[in-house]
Amino acid sequence: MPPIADSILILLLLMNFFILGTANLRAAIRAVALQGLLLSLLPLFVESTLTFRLVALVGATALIKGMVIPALLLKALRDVHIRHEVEPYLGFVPSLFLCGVGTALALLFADSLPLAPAERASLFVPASLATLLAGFLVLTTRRKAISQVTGYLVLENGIYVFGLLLYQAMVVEVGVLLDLLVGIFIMGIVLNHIQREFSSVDTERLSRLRE
Amino acid sequence: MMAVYLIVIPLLGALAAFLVPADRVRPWIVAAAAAMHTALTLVIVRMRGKDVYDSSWLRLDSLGRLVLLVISILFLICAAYCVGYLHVRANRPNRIFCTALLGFLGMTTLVTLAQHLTILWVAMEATTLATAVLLYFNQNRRSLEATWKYLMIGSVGIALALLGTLFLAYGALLGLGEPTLLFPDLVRRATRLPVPWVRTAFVFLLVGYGTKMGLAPMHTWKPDAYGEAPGVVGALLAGGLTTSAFLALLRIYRIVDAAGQGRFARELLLFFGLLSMAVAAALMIGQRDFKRLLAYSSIEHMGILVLGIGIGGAGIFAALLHVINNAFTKGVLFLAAGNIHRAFKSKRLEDVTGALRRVPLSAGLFVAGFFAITGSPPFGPFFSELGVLIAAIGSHRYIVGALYLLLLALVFIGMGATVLAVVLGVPPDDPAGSAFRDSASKTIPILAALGLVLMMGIWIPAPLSALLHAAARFLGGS
Amino acid sequence: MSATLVLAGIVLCAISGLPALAHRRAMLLAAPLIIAGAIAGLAGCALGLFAAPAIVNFPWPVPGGAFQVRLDALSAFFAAPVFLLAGAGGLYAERYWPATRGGAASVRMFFGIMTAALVLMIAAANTILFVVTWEIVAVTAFLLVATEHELPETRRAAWIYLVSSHVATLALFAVVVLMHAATGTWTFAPIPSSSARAVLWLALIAFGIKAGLMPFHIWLPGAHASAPSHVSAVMSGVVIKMGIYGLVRVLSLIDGAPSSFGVTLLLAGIASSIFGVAFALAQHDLKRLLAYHSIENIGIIVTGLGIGLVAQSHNMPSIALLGYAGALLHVWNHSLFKSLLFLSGGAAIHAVHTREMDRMGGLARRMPATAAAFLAGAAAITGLPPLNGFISEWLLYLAGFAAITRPAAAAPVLLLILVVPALALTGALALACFVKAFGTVFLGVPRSEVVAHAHEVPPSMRAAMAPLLFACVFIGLAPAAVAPLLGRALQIAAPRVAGAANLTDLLQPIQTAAVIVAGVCAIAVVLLLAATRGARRAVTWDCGYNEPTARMQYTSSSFARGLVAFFGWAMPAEVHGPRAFELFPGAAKFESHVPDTVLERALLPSLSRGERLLGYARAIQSGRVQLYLLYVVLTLLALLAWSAQ
Amino acid sequence: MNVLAQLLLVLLASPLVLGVINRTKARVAGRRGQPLLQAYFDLLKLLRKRTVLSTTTTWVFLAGPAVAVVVPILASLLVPLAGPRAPVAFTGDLILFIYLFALARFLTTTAALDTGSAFEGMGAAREVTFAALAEPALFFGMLALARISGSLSLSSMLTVGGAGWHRASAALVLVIASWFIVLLAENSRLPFDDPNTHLELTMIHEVMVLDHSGPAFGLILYGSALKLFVFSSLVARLLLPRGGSPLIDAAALLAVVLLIAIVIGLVESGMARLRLVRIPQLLITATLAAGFAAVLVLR
Repeated sequence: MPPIADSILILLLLMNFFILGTANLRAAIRAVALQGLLLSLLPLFVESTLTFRLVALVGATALIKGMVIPALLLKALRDVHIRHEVEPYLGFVPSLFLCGVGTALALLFADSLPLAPAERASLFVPASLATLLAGFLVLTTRRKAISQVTGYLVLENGIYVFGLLLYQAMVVEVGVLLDLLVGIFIMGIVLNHIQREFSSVDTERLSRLRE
Repeated sequence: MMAVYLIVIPLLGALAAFLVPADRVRPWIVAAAAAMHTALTLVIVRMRGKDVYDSSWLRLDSLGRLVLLVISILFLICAAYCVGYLHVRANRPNRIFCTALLGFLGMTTLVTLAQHLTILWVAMEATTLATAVLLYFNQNRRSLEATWKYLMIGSVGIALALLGTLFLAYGALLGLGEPTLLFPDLVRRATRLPVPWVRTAFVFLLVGYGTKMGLAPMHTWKPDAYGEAPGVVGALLAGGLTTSAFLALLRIYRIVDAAGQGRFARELLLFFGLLSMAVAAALMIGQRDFKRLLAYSSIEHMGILVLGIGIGGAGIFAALLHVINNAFTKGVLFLAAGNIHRAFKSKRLEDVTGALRRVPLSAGLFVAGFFAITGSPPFGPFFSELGVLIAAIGSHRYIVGALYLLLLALVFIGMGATVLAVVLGVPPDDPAGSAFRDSASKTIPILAALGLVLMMGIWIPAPLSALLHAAARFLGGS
Repeated sequence: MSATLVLAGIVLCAISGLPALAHRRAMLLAAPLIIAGAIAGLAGCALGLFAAPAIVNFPWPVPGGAFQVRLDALSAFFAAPVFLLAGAGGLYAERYWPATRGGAASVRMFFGIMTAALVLMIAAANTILFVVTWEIVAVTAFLLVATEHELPETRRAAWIYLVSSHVATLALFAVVVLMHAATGTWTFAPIPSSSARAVLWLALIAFGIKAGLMPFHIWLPGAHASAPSHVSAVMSGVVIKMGIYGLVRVLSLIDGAPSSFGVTLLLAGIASSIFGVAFALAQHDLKRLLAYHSIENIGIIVTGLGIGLVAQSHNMPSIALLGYAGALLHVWNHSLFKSLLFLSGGAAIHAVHTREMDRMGGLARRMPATAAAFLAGAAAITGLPPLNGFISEWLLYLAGFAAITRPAAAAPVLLLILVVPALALTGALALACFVKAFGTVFLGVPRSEVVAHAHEVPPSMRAAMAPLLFACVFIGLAPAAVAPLLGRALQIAAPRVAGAANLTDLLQPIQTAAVIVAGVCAIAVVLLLAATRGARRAVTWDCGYNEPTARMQYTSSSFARGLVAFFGWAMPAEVHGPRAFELFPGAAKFESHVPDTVLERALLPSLSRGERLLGYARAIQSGRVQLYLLYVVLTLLALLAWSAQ
Repeated sequence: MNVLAQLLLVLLASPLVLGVINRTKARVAGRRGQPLLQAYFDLLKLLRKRTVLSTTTTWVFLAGPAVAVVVPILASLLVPLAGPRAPVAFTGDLILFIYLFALARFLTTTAALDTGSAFEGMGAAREVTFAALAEPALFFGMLALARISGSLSLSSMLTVGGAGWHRASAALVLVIASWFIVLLAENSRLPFDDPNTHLELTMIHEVMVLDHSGPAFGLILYGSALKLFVFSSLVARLLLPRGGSPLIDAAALLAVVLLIAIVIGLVESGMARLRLVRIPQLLITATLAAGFAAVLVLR
């Protein structure tokens, strides 16, 4: 396992912290996009032989995770002209702290799992779990609907990291990406409707249905 | 080759529905596609999976046949209802709605056929997206909120399911040397899968698909979604979507069981089963909104399903039987509730009383559905719900049995109070009273569903019970 | 043969109401069909009481189910009154609930189905079939109670009934499943003593609720008061006997039931007989009064069963026989006189459109036949000779007295002695209660206009009461003739004591005595009537007060006041209205009402408290999607932790 | 033969009891008092009078008196008045005995309500109320006797005679005491009811029969006399030893009954009516006494 992969993964983790730490929504989206691009590069360092499949996968990933989806989000952000503060329920410091705790837990839990000799040293499993948790943190502590979508993307990225461990089996990875794309697309549409109906994407407004 | 048509027909129908310009025509397309689908399903099920298209990725095993049968028939009923319903709601454009309906059918069918974990996952995700569209039919704030919540929670759930799938694949990679995700392989060689990965994978898949099923505490999207969607969508979700999610869970359970972790899995299922029933009961009592009430009832019955599996043995047969009963009974309840909702332009007890006076047939069906779902003979659910109890006592789980009965009683109280408040008494005289009344097109489908529920309680067709037994054996039950 | 006839009866009853759905005219078919069914069924039961058990089997493709009907003497014994009441009720309903009245069709349909399912349940040999029919009866009964659901009071009563009966059904599930686990079959097979205890206690809940045994009686008064009268008659007469039948059937499967269970039955029976009648005394609604008397009589029946069990487990077969025989005979008697009372009382209510006794009065002059029927029913339920109620109570008294004559008996047996004073008190209170009921409803002068213009009910309704009246008198005058039937049923119910004594010989002298008493009293009355024919009529003397008004009459409430106050510690009364002490009090309104202590003061308050607690659970569904996602992740982490260990 | 003897005894002797009571009271009060046979004269007078019926009444109104008079006669056939065995005796006849009087009470109270008069309703209400409290006492006594005699037929229960007195004297005393109270209550004598007053609201039996007149009223008077006789003969029979020849027996019994009548007379002149609220307490005392007797014989 080349060290580059691990360094990329470390970058990925730092991105999590940045996303949780930044107060600016646009910056957060950009960070997610960057995560996507980094992920798209990963396969190149996992696989030695350069096949068409590899290229296709890298391309598709870069395209969807790195460009299309962020673009969609940024567009949505522009459409729903709102202040770009994140306005979290949970302050930045506590969320960063929790993210750290989550990363630590991820490392511990990953050690408890048996790994193939190749990956025993690598950061794939912990990184994926940590990113997953970071995504959850964004999802559960952020107020704006858009920032929740970003959280969802972070979560997806985490899963994608793990997916790379099974590169051989990832024939359907493209299908997965497609689903993701459609999902975000629909979320975008709904976001628009929300904007039109409530003239805000603050989820506070979206808590009418309750007991 | 035929099984593929089961997927192709709805998708073509969806395409047609999308292209056809006229709002009046589309419902008929849906109905037609549904009819063809059901016909083909019956043929294939009668063939007992012989010489149907059979690849390593798509195959129709006994379990799949069972679920396919249920979903197909339920969808036919709902499609038939849609014809009348969309006629009433002519003011709404239904292009997207009809397209999504058929897309939903196609994807759930794919779920029943999938023998490959990732295909299964893709199909589930697709159904999630299709339903999201269906939920938004009413296009008002409330439905928007419901859709958003459903989308967020559902997507997260499905994402976790994906990770679980990947874990399993990695386990296969470690244990079997190749990352196979084909159920037969995994089951056949399950003993060689590394235990930690199996357990972790099961946890993720349970939470993921459990979210789709609506097991507490991942059930939170249900009341909103069912409350705000049209009754027919509620019926499809409660009878179709949840069922296919349950099927996915069963397939996973089969692997985990084969991997020697059955006890671990069953413990978790028992826990979630009882918890779901408890949460549902707690929120049903004093419920003022009869559509949300049905949502909680659906949560409760998901609980009963996994409880049956969790008990194992005879419980598995009971659970599978309950899949059928629950699906059709939910059809009755949601469609009838939809009619009452239309007739009163409200779904809250403050405005809805004396439905028997305004829409006698629908109200009567609503009550019948209530008695059916709470396990009163001569309706089908009686046998499946009793079956779960029999299994619990038979396996000396007396505490579980006692809790089960207690929760059933609470649920009955909660549900009954609301249902009777809706149905009995004298309707309020509202000057702007809705023009909606019972009509053949909107009650005959419900009658059909009730007929099926009744049949399940009086005379279970021999081939069906054979299929049930086969599926139960397939899952290692009796 | 017997089973075939019974099945024919069942089918006829079941379909009797269906034509009504098709067309209003077809409603006329209901009465003939159900009467035909009743006759066929009664014939079948008559044969079944003596023939060997007849078994009928149909395939029934459901899990565990087999459509297996087995008509043995016990089943026939319990089924006979069902058919009788079904016929009488059907005939009665013809005019009581005419086609023009709302819900006429559904009343006929559900009435037919209920009675048919009831018989099927009694004859079921397969426990699944038993449960299914049991629940069908419960649901149809609920639908019948809810017939007049426009009235809030009716809705409330129906709801309470539905919940109680569903709890009973769930308990029955447990019973049946435990029996299955113990015996491995879905038939009524002998239960090994290892699991007998669990089965018995669960059975006590299931059947106790159904029978309305205190303290499970909460649903009974309301439901019986709100239902149409012929339905009340059947519910009170036979539906609540489902509980007794179930108890007897299950007990017959257990060899040597624990004495403690017998003692429980005994005490519960005594309690519900005494308090049942006490509450009845406090009622001013005629049908609620009758309903509470059902609780009393169920209590008497259960007491009998308790005697039987205790005596049997301390091998005193002859006493056990008296207990069982008294209980079973009282099952018949109660169905007869209670339905007679509901039909005649219902006729009175039908004529005056109120259930408030204190608004009635003087109906005896306007509807003499109904009054006579009610009087006979009242005398019978009070246990007066020479009517049927006396015979069954006489048997139970005898058991109590026999127990004390036994030298050095065990403690539980001494408890049997309690039966005597308990029955004495119950009987005396029942007498007070029915003097009050008959007096305020039928005697004196009308207390309101509508009552003054009441008319006798049509012949068909009176005809419906005739067979019941006849049966009451017949059993009262010829108990020895009934003894063999009783014996046959006992051989199934309690085979070990059935032969302990010869009932016929036992009942012979009391039969003779009853005949003499009846004859002498009749002659005396007739002679006096003849002697005073054409006597001068004058206004009631009333100590010279020559302006008596209807309002001055003693009301039912004031009549019972003394005894109600005597039981005030158990049933506090709610009294509204001023106490007028000043010299010239102005117009004032006074009303008193005695709520059911168990329901109104214990159960409902605690339930509402529980509901308030559940209210906190609603916080789960707070509407915040972030919170919902938090549930998901927390669940995930918890499960991961669990799976890792 | 035995039957006829008993019937004659009961039918002829019972009004005499009333006479004896009244004479005793008069003597205690220092008056000469009415002739001993006054009751007979009253009955004859009433039988000759015409009946007046209330316009509201039905046949029930007359069924009351009719049954009230035949019931004590029938009941008396179950009591061994002359000789060790009653004309009619079978297992469980004691229950019939008590329930016969219940039948009478049922019809007399209904008859009272038939008039629609407030007074008579009140009387009926009190009658049934106090009877409900008196019944258990009677039955507890019967239980004790059943235990002592080991039999379930009045004939042998009431004739436990000397043997019984040896074995369970205390119990018998209690039974007799409690039954004497019951006797006073059942026959509406002081301290429960005052047979002399007629316009007081404090009465039970008398106020029930306000509207009866002529022969019917006569029957009521006669009926209550019979009832008093039968009840006192119950107590009397317990006091007497197990008899031999019918004639001596009957004579002895009559003597004791008249003795009891004198006691009643003394009681009535000795004490005033109890307040209504006190009456239950007295009856419960009687019940407890009888119950205690039953407990005594059990050990």
